[in-house]
Amino acid sequence: MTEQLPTIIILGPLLGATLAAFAAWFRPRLSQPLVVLGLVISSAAALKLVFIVADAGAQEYWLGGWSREQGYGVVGIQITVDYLNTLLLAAVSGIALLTSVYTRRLVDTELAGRQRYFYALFSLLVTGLLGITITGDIFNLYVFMEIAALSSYALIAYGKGRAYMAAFNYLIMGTMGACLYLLGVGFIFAKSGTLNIDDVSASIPALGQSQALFVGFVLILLGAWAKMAFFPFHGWLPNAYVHGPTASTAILAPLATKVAIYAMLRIMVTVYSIKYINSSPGIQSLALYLSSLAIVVASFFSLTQINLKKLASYFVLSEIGYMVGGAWLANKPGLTGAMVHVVADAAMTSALFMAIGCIVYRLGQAQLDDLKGVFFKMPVTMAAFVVTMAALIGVPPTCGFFSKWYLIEGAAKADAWHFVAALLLSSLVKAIILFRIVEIGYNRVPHPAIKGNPAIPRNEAPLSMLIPTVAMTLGLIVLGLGTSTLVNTIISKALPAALAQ
Amino acid sequence: MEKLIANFNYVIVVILMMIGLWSMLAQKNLIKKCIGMAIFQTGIILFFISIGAKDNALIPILTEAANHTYPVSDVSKVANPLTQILMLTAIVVGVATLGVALALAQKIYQQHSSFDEDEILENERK
Amino acid sequence: MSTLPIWQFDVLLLILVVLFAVVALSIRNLMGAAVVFGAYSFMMCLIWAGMGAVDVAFTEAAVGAGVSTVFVVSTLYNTGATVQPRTGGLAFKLFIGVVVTIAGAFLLSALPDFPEWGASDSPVNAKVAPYYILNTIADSHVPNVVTSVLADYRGFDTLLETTVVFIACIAIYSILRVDKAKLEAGEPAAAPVPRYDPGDSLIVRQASRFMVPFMQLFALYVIAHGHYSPGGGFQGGVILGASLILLAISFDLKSLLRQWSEKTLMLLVAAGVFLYAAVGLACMFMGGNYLDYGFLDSILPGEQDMARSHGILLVEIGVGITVMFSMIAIHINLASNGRFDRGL
Amino acid sequence: MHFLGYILISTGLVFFLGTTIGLLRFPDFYTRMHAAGKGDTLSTVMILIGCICLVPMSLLLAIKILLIINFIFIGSPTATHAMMDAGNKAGATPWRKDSK
Repeated sequence: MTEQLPTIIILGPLLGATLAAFAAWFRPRLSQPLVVLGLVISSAAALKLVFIVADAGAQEYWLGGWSREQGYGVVGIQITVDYLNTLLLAAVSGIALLTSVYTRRLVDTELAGRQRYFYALFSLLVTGLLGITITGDIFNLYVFMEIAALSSYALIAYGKGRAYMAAFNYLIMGTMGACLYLLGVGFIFAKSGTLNIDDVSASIPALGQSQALFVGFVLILLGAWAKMAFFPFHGWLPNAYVHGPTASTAILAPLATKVAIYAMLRIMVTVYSIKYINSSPGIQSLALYLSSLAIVVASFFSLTQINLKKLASYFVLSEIGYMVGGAWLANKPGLTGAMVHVVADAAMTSALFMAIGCIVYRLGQAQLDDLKGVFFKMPVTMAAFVVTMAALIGVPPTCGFFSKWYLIEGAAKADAWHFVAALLLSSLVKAIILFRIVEIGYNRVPHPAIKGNPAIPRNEAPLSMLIPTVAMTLGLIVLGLGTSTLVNTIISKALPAALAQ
Repeated sequence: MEKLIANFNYVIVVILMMIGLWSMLAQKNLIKKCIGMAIFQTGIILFFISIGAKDNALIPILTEAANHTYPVSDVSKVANPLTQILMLTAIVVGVATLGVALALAQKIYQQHSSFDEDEILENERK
Repeated sequence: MSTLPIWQFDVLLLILVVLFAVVALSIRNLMGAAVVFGAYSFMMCLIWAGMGAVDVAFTEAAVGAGVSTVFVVSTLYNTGATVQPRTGGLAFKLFIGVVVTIAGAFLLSALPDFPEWGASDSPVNAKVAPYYILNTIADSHVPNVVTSVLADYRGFDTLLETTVVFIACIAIYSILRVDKAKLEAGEPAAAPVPRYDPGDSLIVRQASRFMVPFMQLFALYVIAHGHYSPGGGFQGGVILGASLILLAISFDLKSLLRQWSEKTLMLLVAAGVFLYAAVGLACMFMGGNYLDYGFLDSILPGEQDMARSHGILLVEIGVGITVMFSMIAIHINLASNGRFDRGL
Repeated sequence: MHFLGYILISTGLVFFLGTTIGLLRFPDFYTRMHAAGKGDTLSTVMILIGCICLVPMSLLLAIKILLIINFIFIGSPTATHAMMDAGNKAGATPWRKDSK
């Protein structure tokens, strides 16, 4: 049965979604458990595959049984679980599982009366994200991209009011990204004649210096950048995340952009090669400058925000700069840092948005000024929030520290000092914001322990939300402690052997 | 120049896509944006179909009614089926996106009584 | 180069297509833009049919020219905004124009690197694609290579494509659908009153009553005969959907909803995807890989190749169901602004 | 048989030309629709019959084309009627000799 595991990862949420769509008309309350069930199956399969891959190397799976034919290459569609994507698969399905449990109360209150298809769309979004991660076919990746994109437009549009315009802008930007990606695939396809990632990467060196391949590469990059809200294309993201409902952001913010970054990594590392990137230095240094700029600009804007959700979405933007920059350093520590950070950042952002969701659930809104006394009101949530912020800043036992360490090491090695400066600046800004929040939430109210002051009643978020939040926060520390094991057993093997030491 | 004539279709593809892209980014009217998006997508579809086209080829249906004999003796006389099915997918994805975009546009119109982006943004700032 | 390697007729059409695109985007009357866009799609169909892509042309005619135009028109009908006011922002438009021109020049820089238009030995035509042409009959007894690649060799893509339609349907449903209870409690004012209802006219009613059965028969033929002629689940599904949309337009929405209630429609949309996925699961339980219809030979008649052929038919039916009902549901939502009461 | 086919197609094209000129040159909505409705239907039908003549040996094809003709004969005038009706309700005034 283990050889069927790769396809089960996709089928869990897909079938869960269709069943949830049936259940929505008979027993609406049953939608969410069905989706959770599908995600449990999916994440169990993904977790099992992590161990299988660590032991036995990459697992290939041929859909429809159509595999390599002599003289033609791959005729069917291949899905692959290898060193590069197995951790992300486990992270995506695990985070989706926790989030699906977490969102139930939020959906009941925020989307009362309209939640009929929320979980079906949720599950389809996860299907798309898992599919982008697992597929071994560049056209199939496009289709999965559109699955993820269409369901996320709908999830954002649940926010009503300004959310519609935000979703529309997201749709225009997302479609542009997907179309540019598809065109890039067309360019590669026209030169190589195949769509399978392994076959394409095998045929690229033989084509030599080809302008069409270069243009295709740039188009795919631009498409991925538009999808991940990288610096010049970032306009849609803050609006979409702020005006969308909290339940939707809790799943979109951690996963959607990260998976786009994975797609970029896959194209850079597997389809083209690090050698190809190193031989086009102009675009490499441009990408590095852009990522530094992205980090600086996002940090600056996050300082000026007064809304917690908007602040967090600018954090997402600056983290994107980290990963793109790390990937484009194109040396061993840089790529390792980017790959670790994709997983770590998915977990960190998830924990951050979960904590914010808890706050929004109790306080009704998330302006910074409303946070007065929140540390007394919801101590557990705020403890999780502080730990998450520490991870984002890069305090040692958490996972944020290790990935950032690799990134700085890589940047120093590539002499990209502007990138180092941007990384440090971003940490500084996050620290400032953390202290500001602590100041507002802890100090700007009279301390309840002092005599004569009214005690602030404890009012935590419900357990169904609190437990996933705490679990995810603990996960950050566990992930941090396990970083070296993961890097040694899995991530270092994902790097091409040709890379300098 | 000779290459330009031989690959005339690519020129048209690029022109169509750039018209669509311009409309998606520069037009203020939401409906025009949607139409521009669709034109952008058809440009890409035209690109795929024309890289799979063959001179004097028959349609890829191997029946006698379509003048084929089986087993096929000459592959170069049958149009490429692979690009065609890729583009079937792309067309369907395109219309799905268009539908969602129009639904959003309708909701926006309901709030602001306008399809004009500037007016909508002004309304939202209030 | 002695002769032009391209078809002169196509060159004419290609130039016309660009003209149509420019007109569709520059015309101020939005309803007109929608109609010109429909004409643009039909022109595209001709080009594709000329290049031998009959299935694509068929789909574009049904989906691009037919259904998308109906979608745009029903949106405009619902909002009543048919004329686009003149707006400024010339500097911005020029700036985007410059950016786009640079991008276009960058794309054109790859032009000399491409194989010639119509070359049969280009990588695309020579590498993987011949396998399908040479082996489709031996593998699955389907002479229409497009159908066999679509539903068998790359069947996973098609499953996802059906899922995309399903997502679009439920996305539009959840964006637009308004609850009846809320409607009465005073949601934003209703859409403008329709100015003209074709359902008033006896001629239109009788004509469409006469045409609909033929359309449905044709659609079923397209689905069932997709193995031997252009067509398949998508095209047939769209035509079936269009026949019911025609009924909705020429009578009214209520009479359609009496036959197919909202619940039935939305359940059937999910049922099609489920059928497709379940066929794949059945293959898995019979011991094969996902979507490997060859392993269904013990429950379907015939040997492995015929089992593949039947498996393809089954999944095409699933595709047809989803596409048909989602087209209807999307149309109803767009045309009635999610109120399901009256509309185009 | 081929000869007949060519004649039918050419006649159809002439009618098409008439339709196009009428559509462009007629003074008001109703006369334009009249040109489009009548000329278009007839010319399309003629071209299709010409096609049947050009491929004479295939009965199945002929039946399919006849079905298309049937559809056009029903669909096109109905559509024209619906548009005329809509124009009438929307208040398009017919052209008279004395009006400008």
